[in-house]
Amino acid sequence: QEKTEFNVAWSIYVGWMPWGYAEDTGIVDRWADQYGITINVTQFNDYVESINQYTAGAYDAVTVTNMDALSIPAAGGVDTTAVIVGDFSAGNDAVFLKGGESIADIVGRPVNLVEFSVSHYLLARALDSVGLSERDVNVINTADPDMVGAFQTADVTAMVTWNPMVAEIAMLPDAVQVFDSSMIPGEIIDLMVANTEVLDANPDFGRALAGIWYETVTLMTSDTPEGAEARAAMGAASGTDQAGFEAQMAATELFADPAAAVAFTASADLADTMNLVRAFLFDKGLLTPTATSDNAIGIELPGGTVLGDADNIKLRFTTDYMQMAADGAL
Amino acid sequence: MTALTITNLWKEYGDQIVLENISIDIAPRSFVALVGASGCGKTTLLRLLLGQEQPTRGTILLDDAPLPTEPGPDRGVVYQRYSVFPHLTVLGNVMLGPEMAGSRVWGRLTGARKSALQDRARAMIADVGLAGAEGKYPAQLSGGMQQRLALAQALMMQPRVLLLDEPFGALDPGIRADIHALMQRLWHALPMTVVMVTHDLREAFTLGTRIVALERTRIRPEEIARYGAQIGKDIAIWPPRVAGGGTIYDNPALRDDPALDTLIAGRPDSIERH
Amino acid sequence: MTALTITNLWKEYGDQIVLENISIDIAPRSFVALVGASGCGKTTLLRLLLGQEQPTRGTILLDDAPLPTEPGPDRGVVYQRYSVFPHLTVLGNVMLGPEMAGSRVWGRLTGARKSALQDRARAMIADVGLAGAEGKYPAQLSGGMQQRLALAQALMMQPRVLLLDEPFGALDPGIRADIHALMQRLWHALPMTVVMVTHDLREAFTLGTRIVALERTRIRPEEIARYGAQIGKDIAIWPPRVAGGGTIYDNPALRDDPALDTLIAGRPDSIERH
Amino acid sequence: MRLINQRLSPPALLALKLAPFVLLIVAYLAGSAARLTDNPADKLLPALSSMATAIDLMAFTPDRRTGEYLLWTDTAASLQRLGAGLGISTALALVLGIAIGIFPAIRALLGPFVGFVAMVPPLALLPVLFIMLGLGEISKIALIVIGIAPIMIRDMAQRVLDLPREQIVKAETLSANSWLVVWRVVLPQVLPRLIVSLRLQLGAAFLFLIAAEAISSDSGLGYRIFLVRRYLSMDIIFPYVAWITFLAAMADYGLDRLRRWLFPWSEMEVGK
Amino acid sequence: MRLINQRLSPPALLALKLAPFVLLIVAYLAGSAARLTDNPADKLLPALSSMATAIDLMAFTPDRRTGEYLLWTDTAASLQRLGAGLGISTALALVLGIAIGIFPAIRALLGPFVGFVAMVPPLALLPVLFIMLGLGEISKIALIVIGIAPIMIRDMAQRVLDLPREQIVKAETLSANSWLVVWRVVLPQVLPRLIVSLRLQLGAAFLFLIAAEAISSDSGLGYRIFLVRRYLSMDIIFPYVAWITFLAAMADYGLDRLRRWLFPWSEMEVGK
Ligand SMILES: Nc1ncnc2c1ncn2[C@@H]1O[C@H](COP(=O)(O)OP(=O)(O)OP(=O)(O)O)[C@@H](O)[C@H]1O
Ligand SMILES: Nc1ncnc2c1ncn2[C@@H]1O[C@H](COP(=O)(O)OP(=O)(O)OP(=O)(O)O)[C@@H](O)[C@H]1O
Ligand SMILES: [Mg+2]
Ligand SMILES: [Mg+2]
Repeated sequence: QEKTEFNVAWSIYVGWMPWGYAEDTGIVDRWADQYGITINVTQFNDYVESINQYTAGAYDAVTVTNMDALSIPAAGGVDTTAVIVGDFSAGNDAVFLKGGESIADIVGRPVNLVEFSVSHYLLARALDSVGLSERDVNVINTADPDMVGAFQTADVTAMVTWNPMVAEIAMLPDAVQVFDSSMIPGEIIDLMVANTEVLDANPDFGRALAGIWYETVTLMTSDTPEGAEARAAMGAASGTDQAGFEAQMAATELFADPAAAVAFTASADLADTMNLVRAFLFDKGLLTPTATSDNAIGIELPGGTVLGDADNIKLRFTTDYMQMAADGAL
Repeated sequence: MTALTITNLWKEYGDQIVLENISIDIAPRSFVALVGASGCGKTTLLRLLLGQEQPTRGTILLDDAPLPTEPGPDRGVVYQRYSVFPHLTVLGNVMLGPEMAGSRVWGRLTGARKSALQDRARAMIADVGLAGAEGKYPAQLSGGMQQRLALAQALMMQPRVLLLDEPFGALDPGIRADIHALMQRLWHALPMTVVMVTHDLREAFTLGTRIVALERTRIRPEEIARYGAQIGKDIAIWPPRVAGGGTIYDNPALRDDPALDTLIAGRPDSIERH
Repeated sequence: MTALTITNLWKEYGDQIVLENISIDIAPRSFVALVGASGCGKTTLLRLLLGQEQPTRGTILLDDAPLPTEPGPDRGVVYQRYSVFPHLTVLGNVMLGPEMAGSRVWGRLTGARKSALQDRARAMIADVGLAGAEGKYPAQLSGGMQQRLALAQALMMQPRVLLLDEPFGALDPGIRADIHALMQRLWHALPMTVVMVTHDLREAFTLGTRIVALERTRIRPEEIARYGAQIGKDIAIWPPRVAGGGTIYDNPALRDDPALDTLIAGRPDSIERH
Repeated sequence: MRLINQRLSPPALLALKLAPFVLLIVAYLAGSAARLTDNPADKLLPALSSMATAIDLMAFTPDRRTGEYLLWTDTAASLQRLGAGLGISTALALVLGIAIGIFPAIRALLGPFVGFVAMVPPLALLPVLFIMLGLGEISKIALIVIGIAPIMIRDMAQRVLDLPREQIVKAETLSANSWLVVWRVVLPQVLPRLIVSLRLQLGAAFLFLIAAEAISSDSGLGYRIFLVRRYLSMDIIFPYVAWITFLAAMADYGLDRLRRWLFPWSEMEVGK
Repeated sequence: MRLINQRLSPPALLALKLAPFVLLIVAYLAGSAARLTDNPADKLLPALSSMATAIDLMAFTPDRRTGEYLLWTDTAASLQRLGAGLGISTALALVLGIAIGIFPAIRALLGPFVGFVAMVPPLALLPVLFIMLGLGEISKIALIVIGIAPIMIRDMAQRVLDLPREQIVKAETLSANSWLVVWRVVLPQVLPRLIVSLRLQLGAAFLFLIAAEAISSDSGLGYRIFLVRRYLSMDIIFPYVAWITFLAAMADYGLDRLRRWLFPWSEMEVGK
């Protein structure tokens, strides 16, 4: 059904800070006004809670990774469309060891990470890369804000986490970074997703999101005083400063150009990535408790390819809105 | 009128029988002095008369109507303890009853009614010898002063039945004599039946029209729970004292008469010793 | 010996003067009955004698040595309230003192010493009329029973000085006479000086060797805080009663003699009324 | 009859007691049905049948990976931590609370400090706690202790101070020295209150337990709840919450019975 | 002289009271110095100078982005939530606590239910709470209320039940109806206890506030602590924790003064 007021949730993470900046500086309101709608942007400290709220129906759109989009809203029966593919992690997620040379040295250690998160996925891919499996380590669920403190305790010898904690841990004297997301480029993707039903009934909402996003990203990536200003503000909002924030951006493959995002989304690599992700999720029992194979949920890719159950499509990738941005048609 | 009729009254707590088959008629405007050994159930009987507890068996009639099953302003009480409100000053405690009676919503009077009540309350406070302590809280008073305060508080309501549980035990003799005089004056003046528990036989004889002794006839340890207290002695004061009238005891000139003491001193054994 | 010498004693609470310049010599083995209006400072004086509070000015000597500044086993006490331990049974309460005196680490005796103590304790419990209640907790006793328990508890320690604060107020006359007899027996038998607060002049005359009245001479409201109580009357019992000896009052045959009552009845005004 | 004196028949009492629970369940069922009509895969208010499946999965089906019955291993892990945390807190409350309450010097030394510590929000200091105590069991137990012990200590100290001074003096006249006052007079009287205090802190103890397990753990009730919260698996969370509530209520009830049984006199004092 | 009767001189008292605080500071400085020697970039126990810089930045330098002084906006935001949460809990405790304590029917109806709710760990139900109440201020306030109100209600009800029955009966003989018993006898006597109860819950209230702000917020003391926790910025966390502790201690002290001032008689009853 058509409506004019939309709720968007975002959480504090380098690839999503533009949403907060856009809200603060009036970019959101400008685009919303252009389409005659209202967009309320809510900041979350707690990433999981923002997705839960979206899944429960309190929000129309949320910032999320490709993996969590599949395992939480999609598995929760909420038909979800990725409106914007914002970036992928190229070093933002990393595996650290204390006293070790390579990822193979992780064998037999307890590994502290946020269980079932992209860190867990990264660990699985890292172990895979040297022919190990999760049975060779012992996973300990650890809350993300406490990672830096936790790494400095004696019983922690291996850890997987994301930025900004990665940057902090990298500075610690005994931390060795043995694997990071730049070694699996394009597999950990940060999205802005929206409820498919809402989006289909209100395409203007999607257009406004795309408009907001590319205006802000263009600004923040520009090498101008305004761009620097924006990066400083986002740094402050995420609890660090401009330099710290720029360091995090360096580990993020941000699609400032909508055409690049379209190309990435439309490429065949996305199917490979999503196949890896759904296999991982099924293995962990996260695709829905009753799933009998990784085909339980359908994933629609741009161009109409469907991975998994075509009668139960719950996650859709589309290039429509990014294409409009690329075409200047917003 | 204010007659109390107790018929075949039993009170048990769990297995323990406290009062066993008590029957007694109390005439209107009597002043019953209830005596009895410590722990024999005097307080329990008062609680029943108050409606605070219900008899296990038997009935209590007040003027031939069943006693209300809850306490009310027609029956006033002064307990052995806990009788005053710690959060109110002396004046506040004494005014509380009439305030609540006069204002059913806020429980506070204003204007002329308030000052009239204050005057009455101050007079009552002076009567019980607490003049000067109007602004104090109960925690600032000694035990005896608290008891007098409780009495003043109860008297303000002019109850039809006044139940007193050892009210004057903590008073020194001087004050006690004053309070006795006050009690007599009020009892003569108001249509009030009084039941007073006391350990002091002199007091019982000074004030009472009738002395009722509760006693347990079976006091071997194994019997204590199985048998309750019953009415042992029931002595009418002679010559009779009548509300509004007087007896020789009430003649101030005679109050310290040795004859009175002889009378009292001769009695304890018959009433108290088992 | 157990002489108490109080010299120029003042006690103030903040601005309020409670006791004003009290001096009194108490001979060894006296039995002082302390009387006085409610709130005049009797309990305060006992607290000072106990060492529980310190005088603002003045000194208290016990056998010519300064009184210890804290309570100890040489001075026993029965308070108006809070005198027994709610977590101990009657027997446990009575045994507590000797147990702690005999076992400085665990505060418990074992074996033969324990059974000997138990026997003593049971005898003492019976003496105060609580036989049969050994296993009860204080909350299961009436106020009067609790006071008797407290007395038994204090007496087990055979203190040199025994301080009693209206110990018998809640007792009925029968029990009271028994307890009086017990008190006299013990006082005669033990080298003990007793200071007892009471409101009951008959009791004072029955037990005391000396009656001391505390009184405030200034009682107008604005004076109350500024002036404390002083010693008003100080009457030695005549004929003198001597510990280990006796007077005519102690003759049981004479105890209810009207002459005694005359004596008492004649006195209140001189001691209590201001 | 005044409302305050109302005497209710046993069936009326029972009906009243059950009413809010029945209402809650009905409200849940209605809400759940409404949401499931909208989205059959809704996870927020799952149907009772999904919860039953989840319970079966967690409590009666061995875990695929470890072969353990998750609910029971979680419960055992949590109860061990809770027991240790409560035990240590209780011991501290007993020793320090009594010492603060009865010894003026210790009261001066520790009273204000404990009051200060009781005001520190422990969750905010977790990193320091971790570094000092590691991430293992010790720091979880320590979080519980830091969270509840200061409050219990203050409560105990206050109870000791509330004992009528006359009792202490009386004990001294019965030849007690400081130690015997503590051992024979103060300790037995505050023990029942210690149990009451423990009961009052049960809720907080579970709270800190869950918070600690949410930070870093690989088993425990709080761990499981926060893990599956990631997938909004309310079908698991609700039964777990109900189970925690049940455990807490049982502990509460058990402690109360224990107090009545150990200290029969403490019951008689009520309202005296 | 027995230790329990020790009378300390005012300077000795002061020295004892300050000792643990001095010790804590010295221990911190030593620990900090040791860690900074090992690793000059250590963030766990920053030097006092770094904390001073951080305090200056947070409290006395306008934020680049918003131009606000962060510490003060955080404090204002948190105190508003806290005030609302405590206010609502207090009102609920007063109304429901008294009703449960005095009316047998309401006691039957709500007593067991409140006891049950008090045992539910509120943090585990956060998602449901947020869905029902949204993520605005309401849900943060609600978390505080859900966390502390049941305990306060139970405490109040218990206090009402603890009033000697004789007092209620006495009031009835003084012509009170149910309402007047509540209004003139029960209410004034439990109000001081309400303040005590509120003081006891201050720590828990801050805990829930911080937990709520950690989930979704854009200002507040708890928000800031969780934001900078990712960077282990203890130079900001320590001053914030100290500030929270100070605020809580002030509230505690202020409430106690308030009670003494409003209800002078409640002080006199102590130890009676
Ligand atoms: N609520 C109760 N439950 C059980 N037993 C009770 C209860 N109230 C009183 N009793 C018992 O009933 C008996 C009578 O108690 P009551 O208080 O009426 O005695 P009393 O005559 O007033 O004694 P005293 O003169 O010492 O005040 C006592 O044995 C007491 O233990
Ligand atoms: N701790 C205290 N602080 C302030 N005033 C006190 C304190 N203790 C007692 N008083 C005051 O000292 C006076 C004497 O009190 P005390 O208890 O000694 O009287 P009392 O003679 O024992 O009275 P009663 O016969 O009623 O027991 C009273 O006016 C009382 O208010
Ligand atoms: Mg009685
Ligand atoms: Mg006194």
